[in-house]
Amino acid sequence: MSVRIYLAEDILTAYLSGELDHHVVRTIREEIDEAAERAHPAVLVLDFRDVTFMDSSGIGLVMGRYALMQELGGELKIENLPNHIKKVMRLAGLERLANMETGGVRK
Amino acid sequence: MSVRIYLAEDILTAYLSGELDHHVVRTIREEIDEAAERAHPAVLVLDFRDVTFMDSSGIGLVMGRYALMQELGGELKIENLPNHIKKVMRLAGLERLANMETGGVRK
Amino acid sequence: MKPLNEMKLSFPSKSANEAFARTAVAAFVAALDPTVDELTDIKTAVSEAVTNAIVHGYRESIQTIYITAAIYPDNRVVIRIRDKGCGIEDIQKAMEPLYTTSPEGERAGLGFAVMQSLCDKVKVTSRPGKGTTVTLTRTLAGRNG
Amino acid sequence: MKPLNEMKLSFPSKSANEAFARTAVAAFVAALDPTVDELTDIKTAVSEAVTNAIVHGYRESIQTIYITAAIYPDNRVVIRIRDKGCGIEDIQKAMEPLYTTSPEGERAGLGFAVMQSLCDKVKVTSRPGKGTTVTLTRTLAGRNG
Ligand SMILES: Nc1ncnc2c1ncn2[C@@H]1O[C@H](COP(=O)(O)OP(=O)(O)O)[C@@H](O)[C@H]1O
Ligand SMILES: Nc1ncnc2c1ncn2[C@@H]1O[C@H](COP(=O)(O)OP(=O)(O)O)[C@@H](O)[C@H]1O
Repeated sequence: MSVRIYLAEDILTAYLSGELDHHVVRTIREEIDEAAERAHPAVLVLDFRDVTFMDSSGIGLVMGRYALMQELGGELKIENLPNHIKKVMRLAGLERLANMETGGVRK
Repeated sequence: MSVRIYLAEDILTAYLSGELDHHVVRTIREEIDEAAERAHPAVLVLDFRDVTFMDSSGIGLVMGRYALMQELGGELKIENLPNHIKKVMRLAGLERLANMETGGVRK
Repeated sequence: MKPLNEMKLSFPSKSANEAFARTAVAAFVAALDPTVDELTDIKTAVSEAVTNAIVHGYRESIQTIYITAAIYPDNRVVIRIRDKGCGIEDIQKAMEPLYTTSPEGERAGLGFAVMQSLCDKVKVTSRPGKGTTVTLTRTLAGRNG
Repeated sequence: MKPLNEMKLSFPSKSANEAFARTAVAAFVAALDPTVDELTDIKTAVSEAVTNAIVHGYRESIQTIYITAAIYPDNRVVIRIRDKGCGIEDIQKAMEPLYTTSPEGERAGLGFAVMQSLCDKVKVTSRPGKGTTVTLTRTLAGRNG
């Protein structure tokens, strides 16, 4: 698992890749938060394109970053959810955040 | 694991694919032998292109088909050995059959 | 019904073993020729239960997690994940979506909800101070289903 | 030296479990970030030892095979494959290349030769009537090696 983080204008994008479980979420969380707290971006994008596996630890990651961006006065977007990950987000009762799947979670 | 067997003129070709171990070798052996005994080909080709794993059970398969083709008065050829399989053939002390790697085992 | 095949696995409750555990179970189930979706569902459910044993059961101390898996003639797969950790006081409450005792660890409280969505049956037995056993049952339709 | 991580696995001696066993061991070793070649070597050696337990140890009757694997701080992987089968009378002879007691099964007599080529050390202990333990040791150079 790895995360690559890019800042372009005021958009911070975190490209996640590999298997997203409790073990790897810890370090990924720290890397993203450090970058976000430094940059204070208007938008934080979590890009799931290359995530090959995800359990509910990934949902915790999303919810935690959502809270962080609220605190920083910015916005969180979720992009490129593979089908198997949409399934976990949806099955886990996240229908109410269904706009994730079309690109954004707004405050 | 599977084997697809084609007869063209007097050449019988068995395309092996998947993981070649003791478990699958039993059925594969039967399928090849049945086709060979029916066709009495001049040449039996074992094509390893799509074999993703092989242990010494695969060597047993080769040696057994070699014996069979000797019996039938034909020839055995080994084709398209992936590197990991060359390694098992070579490591297992089959240097003396090294011409396998360039295409043929002659009687 | 007697299982056609079964396996037992044990390993220390290190978070690095979450990936190992779900991959090993998937490799065991692979003999049934499951679809990619079925295999992903099983891996995900196992990952939830193993993570719970590590995070909640053993509270990040390193002890042993036990897994058994069995395949039955009707294509049913039964997977048991067991810890000898702290146990659960109120199982019904623990299984409620969004309920978690580790919000600071950014647990979403959705582990059991995910297991229930992805399996046909999730059975939890637990004794406070003794440990917890989660039994996941899933019948595979397989490639012809 | 104490292992950094270890696992125990047991399963019935069905030939369908040869693939499961080598995949499970590979998943365990994967945490060391081995090269593809190293992983293939380990899978192949494990496959040989497990096949021997099934074919020779238990002579195709269905009993239990036990595997343990451990990872040490020096990147050493130690894998033990154990059966409670017929045992080996003369281990030295059994390990000679091309020696086999099952030519009718088209065994090539090269299982031990392959294990020895692919591992740093192969230790065999056996008691006739009691069973056989094969211990495979391989140190991984890994991606920086
Ligand atoms: N193996 C376990 N041992 C002890 N408590 C557990 C175990 N599994 C789950 N729990 C309890 O059940 C709660 C809900 O679990 P779950 O739905 O998986 O959500 P989460 O893991 O995100 O907290 C946990 O917060 C914990 O209190
Ligand atoms: N686990 C075992 N139990 C009993 N005998 C064994 C075991 N493993 C190996 N042997 C004996 O050692 C011989 C050589 O084994 P090996 O080199 O793997 O070749 P092969 O499996 O092709 O016969 C076997 O034919 C068998 O007689």
